[in-house]
Amino acid sequence: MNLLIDFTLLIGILAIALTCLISRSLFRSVVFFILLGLMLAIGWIRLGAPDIALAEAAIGAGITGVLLLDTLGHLKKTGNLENDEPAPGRKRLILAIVSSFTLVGLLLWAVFNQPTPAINIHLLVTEAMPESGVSHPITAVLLNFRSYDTLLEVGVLVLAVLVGLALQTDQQAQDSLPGLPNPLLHACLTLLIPAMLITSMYLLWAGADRPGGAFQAGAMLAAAFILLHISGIKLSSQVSHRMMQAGLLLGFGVFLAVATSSLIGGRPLLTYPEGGAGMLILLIELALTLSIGLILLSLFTIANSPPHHKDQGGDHGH
Amino acid sequence: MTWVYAVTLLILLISLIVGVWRVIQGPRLADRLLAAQLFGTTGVAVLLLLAELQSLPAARDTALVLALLAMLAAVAFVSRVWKVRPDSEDRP
Amino acid sequence: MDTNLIFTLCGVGLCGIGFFGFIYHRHLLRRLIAFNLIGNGTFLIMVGFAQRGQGVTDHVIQALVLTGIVVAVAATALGLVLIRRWFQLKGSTQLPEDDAS
Amino acid sequence: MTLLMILQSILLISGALMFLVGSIGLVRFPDTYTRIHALTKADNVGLGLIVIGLIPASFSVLVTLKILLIWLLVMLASALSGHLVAWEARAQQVPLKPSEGESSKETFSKRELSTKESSDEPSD
Amino acid sequence: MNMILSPIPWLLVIPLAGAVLTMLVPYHWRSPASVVGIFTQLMASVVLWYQVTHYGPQFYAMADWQAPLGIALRADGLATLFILMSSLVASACAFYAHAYLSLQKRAHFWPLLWFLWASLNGIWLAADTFNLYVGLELLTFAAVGLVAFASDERSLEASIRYLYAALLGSMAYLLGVALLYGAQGTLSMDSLAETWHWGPTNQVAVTLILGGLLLKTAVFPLHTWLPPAHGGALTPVSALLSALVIKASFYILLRFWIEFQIYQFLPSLSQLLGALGAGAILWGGWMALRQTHLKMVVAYSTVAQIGYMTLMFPLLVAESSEASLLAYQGGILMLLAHAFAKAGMFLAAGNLIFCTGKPDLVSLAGMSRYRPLNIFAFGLAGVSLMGLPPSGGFNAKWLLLQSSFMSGQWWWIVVLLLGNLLSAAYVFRVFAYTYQETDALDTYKRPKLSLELIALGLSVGSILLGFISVWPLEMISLPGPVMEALP
Repeated sequence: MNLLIDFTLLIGILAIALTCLISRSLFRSVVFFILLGLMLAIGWIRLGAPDIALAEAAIGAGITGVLLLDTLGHLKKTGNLENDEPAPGRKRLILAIVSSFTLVGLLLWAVFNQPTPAINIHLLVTEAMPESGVSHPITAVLLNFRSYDTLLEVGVLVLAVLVGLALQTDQQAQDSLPGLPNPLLHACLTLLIPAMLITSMYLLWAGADRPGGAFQAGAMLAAAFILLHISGIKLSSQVSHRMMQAGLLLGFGVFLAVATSSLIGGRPLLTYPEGGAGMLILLIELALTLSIGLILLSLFTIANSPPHHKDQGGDHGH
Repeated sequence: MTWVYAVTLLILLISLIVGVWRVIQGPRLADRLLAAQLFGTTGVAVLLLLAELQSLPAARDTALVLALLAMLAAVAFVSRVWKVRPDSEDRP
Repeated sequence: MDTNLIFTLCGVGLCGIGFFGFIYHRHLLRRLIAFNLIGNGTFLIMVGFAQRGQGVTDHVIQALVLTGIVVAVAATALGLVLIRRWFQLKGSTQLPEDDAS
Repeated sequence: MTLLMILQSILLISGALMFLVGSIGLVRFPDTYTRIHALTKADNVGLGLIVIGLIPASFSVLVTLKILLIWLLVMLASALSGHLVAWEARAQQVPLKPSEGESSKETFSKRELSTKESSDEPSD
Repeated sequence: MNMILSPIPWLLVIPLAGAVLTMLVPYHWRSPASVVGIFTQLMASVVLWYQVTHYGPQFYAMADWQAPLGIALRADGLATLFILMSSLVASACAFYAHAYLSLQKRAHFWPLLWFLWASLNGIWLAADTFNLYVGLELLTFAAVGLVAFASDERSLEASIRYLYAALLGSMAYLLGVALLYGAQGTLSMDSLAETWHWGPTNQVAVTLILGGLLLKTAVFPLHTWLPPAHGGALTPVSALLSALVIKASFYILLRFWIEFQIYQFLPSLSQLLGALGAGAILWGGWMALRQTHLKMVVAYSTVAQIGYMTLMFPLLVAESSEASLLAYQGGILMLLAHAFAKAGMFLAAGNLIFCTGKPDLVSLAGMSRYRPLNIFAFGLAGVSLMGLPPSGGFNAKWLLLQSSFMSGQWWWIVVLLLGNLLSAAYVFRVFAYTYQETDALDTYKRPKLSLELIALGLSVGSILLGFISVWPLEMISLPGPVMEALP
């Protein structure tokens, strides 16, 4: 029975993915992409990975979907929603088919000849768990055993916003699209937003011993911010630009500060002091949640601000 | 009891696949979006059932997240995609 | 045939479909979606393949996939920012065809 | 198999069937407004049945509360999104039946909309 | 060795903190803060160099967790050499950018540069396959941002091309890492090398990783994204990209190639890589000869130079270990010389373009009389690229030639010589334009002296490398994982 469920999911996911790419309407592609996120969230639960399912539900199906929809609206504004550009030629089609079949063939060959791994890293994780300061292994890996990766990854997020800001040279530029003046929507917001904020905090707090954590919580927070933003309540007009920037950097800054503080104590980078790991991880996660929420919101709003035409010619920069 | 959950799940998955038809068919943007909305709700039901079937309580949290984000897409769609050019229809 | 293998195969399929779309399409938004499909396929392979080998739930690879998902969403957002800017400047959603280079 | 289990099974399966009916309705109904109807039925009743069916399986009060909360949220979300889509559809004068929708009788005009907005619910 | 004295964490913390600081402080303070950062960074690099040469390779366990569970960093001779190289070149480009860019542009440049620097140092030091992936993504984002922030059409198009190519490359790399993890259960490069066995899974994984990294390094014929990106960016950015950024993926490729002994997998694979390198040398040189824009000439010259570096892969397979050592040394020296020469050449080209106000070659007329210092800098860099003695480029090519002789792979000699002729041709072609005389001299602008001196300094560095080649070669011959795995 389980196999039947898995197979149905497999067929569903692949069918949706294929339709997503070959569909002629761009909007349909985006809707299928959102549906794919949903199916994948179910798939991750089947794989026993609820943490990823949470992230996929919040980020894949939620945030990315909204970002794509928003871009679509942007392209549509000038009548470019449809695929009105010439269809790719036959040569490209043959190239694409051949190379994707090659890839699939190679991967299948690799998958069906899998050797037994020589190292069982999960044994090491189980062994080290008591010293990690948390009781959920994934949080332990993310914020203790492999916290260096996470630090760089938060750097990647900050960097994405930074590039967006560098392109948007007018600092005060606001999202030009109006809000949605629907009375029922605004009435529901008073219920939904608190629910989202509480869920975000719940996910953050759950991360210590159950699936959840800063990324899922941050994505939830971002969803709340974006919902407010779309409805016409713009966070960027409530707080100053500088405050916003400090908020964006808070998570990365706190993480880096905690990481460096261990150096001064003569221990390797990112080491937590004896017994203080749990507290520090919570502190980092709290700051990360807020920052990730703001970063995802900024990535959503940056793209909306009006274009800026500046001095032409890149190479006369004096 | 397990098989009841499994059968229920299968029916839900089949209903998902039926819903895909509407997304493909359209003919309006709104219809596609409504189908996606139904997908979201069905997904919530699937996740709640999986939580019991696999005794994985975290699946309920995933359902909670989905339930909360279900309308984000609808709001984004109405305010951003649909609002801009009233007379537009996308061609099938 | 177990769940891990099925989803590994699903990942292989997603990678193939995504790779096809990435090469075939010229519309930048579609190519970005295709990239996301490859990404999701890769993540499925990561977890399914590792868990199939280890025979247990592998928390390390799940944590890595979380990192990967966040990086992918950042990449998508960055791509969208660039696409919109490009669209504002040129009014086009694809890049000019490569010349002889 | 106890009586409770049988009851549970009936609830779950009829809930799932409700979803199936909703999906079919979405496919079969002729216009956007009636499709909203199909959608919200499935959401509210189908999920409700499944949630009630699942309550006996969860032994803790917290879990029960959580799934009830999820149900409530889904109802809120589907009501809201149904409303928004219908609201916008009317504002954009989407015809009641696209198959014969060219006749102006069946489309809402902007003027009608502004006067009726508060009282008139969509076809659900 | 006391942990607190190790410069390894500081090499990462300083640039990351620099990025945060330069994003927070007001515009006017960003440059002074960065200058302080640059000097501490240079100091940390020198301290690391001292420690590695005196106490041998350094290992560092991040967060105090040992390798298969945690993330290890290691600074062997090769990593240290690259840290020194990137510190020197990046500092030069940073000072150049400070003088070259407007206040507004500079304000955005600094945090991007710091992220770029952090990711470079992270990659040089990394010993973990997934950590390398995150490092590569950080590098990609920073580089794309640097290309895009000129925010004109050309640079935007180039940055989109670059982003898409780089994303596909990293995804292929990640897929390979996933397969390796599934087959061997570890991400640490040392434990991967220990438990390595050539099954189908590993072969496919290696293929994917090679493909992804070749795309990111812009090896012919996957190079099409490079010339517009490097030619279209602002001058200091072009120099950074050509001199350092492409080296990162090449470095990972090299480490994988040697440490996992990929050369044993399929001899024809290394010949294929060599063929790609040969294609790059000839095609890049030919295209450089045909460009009408100065910076595009330099950008295509990068494509060709990547080809020379790729030539070391087939030579590393050689039966005689002496020949493979020569190839290894030649390749690394090539890479170093190219970093300095190309940075110098791009900066000199940028100065010339600033002078004339036009990007094309024809408007260079009269420049050799008007800006002799600049032309001299361009010429010195050209000497190294052409491989004329005495220069780093000459020594590198000499080593590669010797290795080809020794291993009997004479066909690469032909490619090397032909490539040299092409490089000479495109460099002299630029010179020819600068010697022409027209009468429109009054419209020229005078660049700041510091800009010309920085370009000259880098070019002189690439020549100087010819006299002190022994020193980096000793450095990379220090015991370490790469030296142990060499054939």
